[in-house]
Amino acid sequence: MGEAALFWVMAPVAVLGALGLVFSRKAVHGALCLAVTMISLALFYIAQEAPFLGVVQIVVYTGAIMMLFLFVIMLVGVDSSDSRVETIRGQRVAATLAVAGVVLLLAGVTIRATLPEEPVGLNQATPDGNVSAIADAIFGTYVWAFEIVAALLITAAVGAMTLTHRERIVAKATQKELSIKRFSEGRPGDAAGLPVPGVYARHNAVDTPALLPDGTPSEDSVNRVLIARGAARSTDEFRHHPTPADVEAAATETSFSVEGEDVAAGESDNRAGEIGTDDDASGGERA
Amino acid sequence: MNPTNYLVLSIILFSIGAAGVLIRRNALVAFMSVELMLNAANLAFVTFARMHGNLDGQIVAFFVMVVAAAEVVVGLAIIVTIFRTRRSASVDDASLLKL
Amino acid sequence: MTFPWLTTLIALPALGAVLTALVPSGRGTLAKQVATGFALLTLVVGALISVQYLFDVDMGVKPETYEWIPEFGASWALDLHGISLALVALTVLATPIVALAMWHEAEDEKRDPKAFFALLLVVEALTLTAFLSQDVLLFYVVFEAMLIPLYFMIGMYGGPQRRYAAVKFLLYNLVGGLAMLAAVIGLYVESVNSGNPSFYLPDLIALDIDTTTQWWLFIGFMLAFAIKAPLWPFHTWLPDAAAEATPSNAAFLSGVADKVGTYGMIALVLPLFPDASREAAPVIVVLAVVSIIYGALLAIGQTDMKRLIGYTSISHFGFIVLGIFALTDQAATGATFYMVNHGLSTIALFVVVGFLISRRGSRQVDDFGGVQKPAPKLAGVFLFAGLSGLALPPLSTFLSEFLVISGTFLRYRPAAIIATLGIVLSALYILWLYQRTMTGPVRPAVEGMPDLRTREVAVVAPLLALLLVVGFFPKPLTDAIDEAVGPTLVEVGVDQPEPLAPVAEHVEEGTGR
Amino acid sequence: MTSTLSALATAVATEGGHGGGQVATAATGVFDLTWLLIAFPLLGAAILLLGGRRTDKVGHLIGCAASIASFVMGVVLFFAMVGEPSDGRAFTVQLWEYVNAGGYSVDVSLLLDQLSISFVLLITGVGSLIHIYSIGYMEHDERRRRFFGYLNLFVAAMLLLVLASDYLILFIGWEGVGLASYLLIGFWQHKDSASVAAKKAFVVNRVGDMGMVLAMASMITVFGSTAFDVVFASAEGASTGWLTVIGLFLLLGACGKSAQFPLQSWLLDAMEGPTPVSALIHAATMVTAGVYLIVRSSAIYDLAPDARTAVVVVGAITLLMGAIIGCAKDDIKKALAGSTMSQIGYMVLAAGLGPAGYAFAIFHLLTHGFFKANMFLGAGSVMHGMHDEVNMRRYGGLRILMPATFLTFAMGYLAIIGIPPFAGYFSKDKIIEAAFADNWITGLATLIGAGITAFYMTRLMLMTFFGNRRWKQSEPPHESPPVMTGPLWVLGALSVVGGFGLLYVGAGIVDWLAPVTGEAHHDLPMPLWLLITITLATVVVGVAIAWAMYGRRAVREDVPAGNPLTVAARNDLYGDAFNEAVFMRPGQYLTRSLVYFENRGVDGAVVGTATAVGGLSARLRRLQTGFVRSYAVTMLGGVGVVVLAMLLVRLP
Repeated sequence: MGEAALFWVMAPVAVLGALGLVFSRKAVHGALCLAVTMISLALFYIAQEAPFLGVVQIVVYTGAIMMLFLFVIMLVGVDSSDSRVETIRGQRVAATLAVAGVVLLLAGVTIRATLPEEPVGLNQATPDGNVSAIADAIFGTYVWAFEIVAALLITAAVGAMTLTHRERIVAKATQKELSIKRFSEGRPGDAAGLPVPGVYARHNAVDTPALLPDGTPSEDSVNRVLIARGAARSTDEFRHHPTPADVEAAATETSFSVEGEDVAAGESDNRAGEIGTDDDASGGERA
Repeated sequence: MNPTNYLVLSIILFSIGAAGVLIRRNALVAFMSVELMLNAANLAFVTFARMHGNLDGQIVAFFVMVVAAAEVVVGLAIIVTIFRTRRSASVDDASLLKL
Repeated sequence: MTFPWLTTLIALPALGAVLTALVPSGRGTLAKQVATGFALLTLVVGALISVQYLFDVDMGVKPETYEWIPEFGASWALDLHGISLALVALTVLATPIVALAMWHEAEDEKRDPKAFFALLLVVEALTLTAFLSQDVLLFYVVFEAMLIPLYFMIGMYGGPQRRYAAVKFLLYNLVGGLAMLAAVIGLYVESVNSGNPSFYLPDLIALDIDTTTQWWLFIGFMLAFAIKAPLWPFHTWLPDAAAEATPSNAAFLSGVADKVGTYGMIALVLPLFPDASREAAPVIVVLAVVSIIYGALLAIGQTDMKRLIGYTSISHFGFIVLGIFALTDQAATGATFYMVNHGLSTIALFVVVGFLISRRGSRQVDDFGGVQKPAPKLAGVFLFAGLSGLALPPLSTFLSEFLVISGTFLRYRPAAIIATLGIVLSALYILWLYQRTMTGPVRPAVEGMPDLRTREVAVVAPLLALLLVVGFFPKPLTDAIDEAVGPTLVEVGVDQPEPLAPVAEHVEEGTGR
Repeated sequence: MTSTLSALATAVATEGGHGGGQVATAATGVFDLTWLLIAFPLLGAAILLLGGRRTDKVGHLIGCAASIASFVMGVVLFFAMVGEPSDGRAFTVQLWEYVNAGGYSVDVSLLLDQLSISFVLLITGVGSLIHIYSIGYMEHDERRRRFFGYLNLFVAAMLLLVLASDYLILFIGWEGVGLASYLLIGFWQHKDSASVAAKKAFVVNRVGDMGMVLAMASMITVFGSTAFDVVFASAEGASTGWLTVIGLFLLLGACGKSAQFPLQSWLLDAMEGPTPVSALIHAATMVTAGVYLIVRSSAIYDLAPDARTAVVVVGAITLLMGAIIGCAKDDIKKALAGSTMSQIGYMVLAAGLGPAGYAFAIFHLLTHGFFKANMFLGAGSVMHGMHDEVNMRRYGGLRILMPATFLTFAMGYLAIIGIPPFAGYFSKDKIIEAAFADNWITGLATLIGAGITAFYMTRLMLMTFFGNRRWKQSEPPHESPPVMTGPLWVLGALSVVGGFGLLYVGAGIVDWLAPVTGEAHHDLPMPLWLLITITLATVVVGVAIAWAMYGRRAVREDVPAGNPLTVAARNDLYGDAFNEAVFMRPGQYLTRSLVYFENRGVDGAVVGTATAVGGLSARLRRLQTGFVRSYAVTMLGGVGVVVLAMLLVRLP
C-alpha cells in the first residue's frame, strides 16, 4: 500500500522536474529540476526491490554526473542567451508529431503487452540480498561486459582529456618576461595590477567599486563577470551625502590649524566625517 | 500496485526528454534531456526486472548508467571545445555538417 | 603432355602487354615494336591452329580443361570449333594490323603511347579467351573484364568528347553485364538443382530447363549481347565511341571486340535456351531488321565520317543478328561468315578514314572534296574499302550478306525483303560519302594532301587482299563454320525448311558436280 | 569455211518445240580453255590498275591486246562449236566449288552454248573495236591507263556474266559490270555532274540488284539451288505462283541493268562518261544484260505467263518513252541514249513474246550492238572534231568536213530506221511481225515506235550533217584520225551486212539459238508483204516529217518553246522529277528526322535518365539541413518505425 502512495506522490514530482528541465529559461534551473527527477527515480528503484540501483542512482548519477553538468554550465552556460524562439522552419510541428507518434506507439505496446498481473518479485532471484545477487551476475555471467565497460570508462576519460587539452603552442612565459610585458604593453596604470574593490565603512565585498581621486567609481575594480551579470553595486549607497546643513557648516568654519591642540571636538567630528571621505579618497589614492 | 503505471511514467518521461532534445536550442539542455530519456529507460528496465523476477533488468540498468557516464564525459568535453572555439553553446550554430 | 596450343594463344598477348608496359617510359618506339612483335607472334600461333581446322591437318590442337574454382565447378575450359575459329582468326589477324595503323595515333598525346599498345594487347587476350572459353563463368568474367581496357583506350586517347563517350560505353555495357550476371547465376542454380553443379558449357547445354526460366535467362543473356553487338534500341553508345575513339581503336572496338556479343548469341544463347530462342526469334528478327534500316538511314544523314561508319556497323550488326535468329543453317553460316567479313571491312574503312583525318585534321565530311586528284591511291583504297562495305560481289562481304538474306528468306520472307532494302541504302551512304569527299572539284584545303605512305599501304594491303581472296575462295572458311553451325541449330531443335520443288530426277549425269 | 556452212545447213532441219531442255556436257579439248576468255581482260585490268606509273606509256596497248586476245579466243571457240553436232553444243567448265552452306552449294563453273558464244563475240568484237577507237579518243587524257584498266575490267565482268552457269556467279558478273559502269561514268571525277551521274547509275542498278537477290533467294527456297541446270530442270515441278514471283524479280533486275521503264532515269545521265564508254556499255553490251537474263531464264518465263506479259508491257512502255525522249534532246549523246532505251524496249518486248520472240530479241540485240556502237563512236568523233561540243544546235553541215564520219554514221542511220538492205530492217521487222502475231496492241506499239525512231534519227542526221553551219569556233572541225575512223568503217560495214548475214548465212541466228531458246512459228493476222509495206510506209512518213521540220527550214540556234509534250520529253518525261519527289526528298526528310529522333529520342532517353537521377539527388540534398535537431527528429521517427516493424514482424 505504501508503494502506491509513494508512486502517486513522487510520480508528479518526477514529471514536473522533467518539464522544468525542458521549459526552464536558465540552464542551471533545468539542471536542478533534472536532479529532482533523478532522485524521485531513485526512490522508485528502491521501491521496486532495487536498493543497490537506487543508491547508485543517487550517488553516481545524480551526485557525480549532474555535478559534472553543473560545472560545465558554470563554465559555459552562464551567458549563453537561450531565447526560446524557434529558428528551424517546421521544427516544432515535426517535433510534436514525432513525439506524439512515439508516445502513441509505446502506449499501444504497453497496453496490449501481456504482463504478469502480479509482479513475480525478486526475492526468489536474490536469495541472499540484492547487492550480492547483482555482484554474482556482474562478476559471473557478465564479467566480460563489465571488463569492456571498464575499458570504455577509461577511454572516455582519456578522450575528454585529449578533447579539451590545448597544446601549448608558445613557450610558457617566465616571470621576467611577464613583468617586462606588464610595463611595455597596455595602460601604464594597470602595470601594478587592477585596483582592488572599494572598502567602505559598512561594506567591503567584491562587488563594490573603488573610487577614483575625482570621486567616480573605477571600472576595473569590479570583476568583469559580475558587471556582465549586473551584480556590481553602485558606490552612492555607502557615501555620506552632505545635507544642506553640513554644506553651510563647512562654509562657516574659517580656519584650522594642524599643530595646536585647539582643534575643537566638534570640528573633529566634521573632520572625521571628512576623514571618512578622505579615507575613501585615500583608499582611492592607495589603489 | 499495477506495475504498468511505472511503464506509463517511463513513457512520459521518455517523451518529455525527446521533446526537450528536439525543442531546446541550448546544447546542455538537449544533453540533459538525453540523460532524462536514459533514466526513463532505466525505470522501465527495473520495472520489468521486478515483474519477471529476473535480475537481468537491473544489470542492464546498471550498464546503462555506466555507459551514460562515459557518454556524458565525452559529450560535455565536445560541448566545451565547441564553446571555446565558437563562443556559443547553441546547437543550431554548429550546422556545417551537411551536403 | 600435349602442347597447350589454346592457352599459349591467350598467354602470348597477355605476356606482350606486360612486357610493353615494362618498357621504360622514354622509349616509345621500342614499346610499339615489342607490342607489334607479340601481336605478330600471336598471329603465327593462330595461323598454325587454324591450319588444323581449315585444311584438316592434325597439329595436335586439343580442348584444354584445368581446374579453376572447383567448388563452383568452374574450370578454365578452352576449345575451338568452327564459329570460334573464324572469330579467333579475325582477332589474331586484326590486332597486328590495328597496332601498325595506330603507330602515330598516340603520338601527340601527352601520355606515353606504350599504355595504348599494352591495352590493345590486353583486349586481344581477353577477346581470344572469350571466343575460346567453354565455361560460362569464364566467358562472363572475360566479357566484363574487356570493358575496362576499352574504357581506358577510348577515354585516354581520342577526340574532344572522349570521356563522355567512354563513360557512356562503360555504363551501357555494365548494365548489360549486370543482367547477364543474374542470368549466369540463375543458370548455375539450374545446374545445381539438376544434380551436378558446373559451369562447363556442354553440361549446361545438356540441362533441360523449363521454358519460363529459359525465357528469363534468355532475356538476361540477350540484353547483355544486344548491347554489346549494338541492336537497335541499345545502340547509342557505338556512334559516340566510334566518333570519339582514335580511328584504329574504333576499328578494333567495332571490328573485333563487339563480335563477342554476336558470338555469345550464336554459341551460348541458342544452344543453352533452345525453346526461348525459338519463341523469341520473330521479335529479335524484327529488331534486327529495324537496326539494319535505322543504321543505314542514319548513316546517310551523318556529317561526321567516323560516326557515319559507326552507324554502318550498326546496320551490319543488324544483318548478323538477323542471320543468327533466322534459325536456318544457311543464314547462321552466313551470319558467322559475316562477322569475319564485317571485321575486315570495318577495320579497313576505319583505318583509311583515319589516314584521311590525320591528313586533314578534321572529321567533318564537308571539309574534304576532290581528294581523288592529289591522292589517287588513297582514294582508290578508300573506294575499295567502301565497296567491301556495301558488299560488292567479288568481295567476301557479298557472299555473307547473300547467305543471310537467302537464309532468312527461307523462313521470314517479309523480313528478308526489307533487309534486302539495306543493300540499296548501303550503296547510297558509301557512294555519297565517297562522292562528297573524293570526287568533284579539288578543295583548296585538300590541295597538298600527300598520298599513301608505305606504312599505310602495309596496313591496308593485307586487309584488302584478304577481302578479295576470301571473296573468291570462301569454301574452306564456310565449310569450317558450317560444320559447327549444323549441330548448334540441331540443338535448337528447329527443322530446316526443305526446297519446295525437289531436284527433278531426270537431270542427266552430264552435269558433274 | 564452206564445210562449216554445210554443217550449219544440216543442223537446220531438226530442232523445234520447247528449248532450254538442252543438256550441257562437260567441256573437253579447246572448250576447257573457256575460262581464258575472262582471264585475258582480267589480267589486263590487273596489270593496268596495279601497275601504276610504269605502265602509262604502253597501258592502252595492253588493254587492246587483252581485249583482242579474248576476241580471238571467242572466234576459235565459235568455230569449234560450229564443228560440234547441233544438239551437243553446250559445254560446262567446272572451275572450283564456291560455297557449300547448309545444303545450298554453288560451283564456279562456266556454261558455253550458242547464246553465250554469240554474246561473247559481240562483247569482245565490239569491245575490241571500241578499245582501238579510244586509243585515239583518249589520247590527251593523262589518266588513259586507268581508263583502259576499267574497260578491261568491264569486259571481264561482262564475259563472266554471260558465261556463268549459276545465277550467283552471274550476279557476281552483274555487279562487277555495275561497278565498271560506275567507274567509267565517273571517269572525269573532277566534274561534279559526272560523279553524281555515276552514283545515280550505281544506286539505281543496286535497286535492280535487289530484285536479282530476291529472285535468287526465292530460287533457293523453291529449288534449293541457283544453278541453271537444276533450276530449269525442276521448273515444271514448281508452282506457277512461285515462278511468276521469280520471273517478276528477275524482270526488276533486268529493268535496273537495262534501264527499262521503272528504273530508266540513270541511262541519260550516264552520258556524262567518255563516249567510248557510252558506246560500249550504254549501247552495245551492259544494257543488253537484262535481255540476256530474260532470254537465259526462258524456262522460267515459259511457265509464268503473267511474268511474260509484264515483260512485254515494260518493253512496250520503255520503247515509246525512249523514242519520245529521243525526239526532244538537243544533246547528240542524250538523243542516242534515248534511242538506245527504245531499241532495248524492242528487245525486251520481243523477249516477252516467248519462244517466238527470244531469237529475234537476240538477233536485234546483235545488230543494234553494231549500228548503235557505230553511231555513238560517230558522235564521239563529231564531238572530237567540235572540241567536245555536244549541242546539235551548234553543229550543221558537217558532211563535207567530216566525210568518213558522215558516211559511217549514215550507214548506222539507215540501219536503225530499218531501210531494207540494212541490218536494222531484218531484225526490227521480225520483232514487229512477232509482236503483231502476239496481239494488236504490242504490234501497234512497235509500229509507232518504228515511226518515231525514223523521225528522231532523221532529225539528228539533219541537224548534225546537213543544214546551215551553226558552229562558231575559229578553225573548222577536222576529220578524226584513222585510228578512230577505222573501227567506224568496220562497224559501218557490220551494220550493212550484219542483218542479212546473221539471218541467212548458214542456218541463221534463229536456228543457231533454237536449242537454247526453242522456236515457235507464229501466224500473222495479215499477209506478210502487207505488214512489211505498212512498216516501210510509217518509216517513210517519219522521215518526211523530220525533213519537213528540220531539212527545209533552217535549224534555230535558240531552243524553241515547243508544245507540252516536247517540254515533258526534255525532262525525260519527268522520270527524274518523279524519282526525286517520291524517293529522294522523302528519303532525305526521313534521314534528317531520324537523326533528330536519334539525338533526342533514343539518346535523349538514356541521357535523360542520367540527368533525372542528378536532379533527384539535388532535391534530396536539401533534406539535410545541418541542424542537429532536425536530424534528431528523423532519428526519433526512425525509432518509431523500427518499433512498428518489430511489432508487425512479431519476431519469434
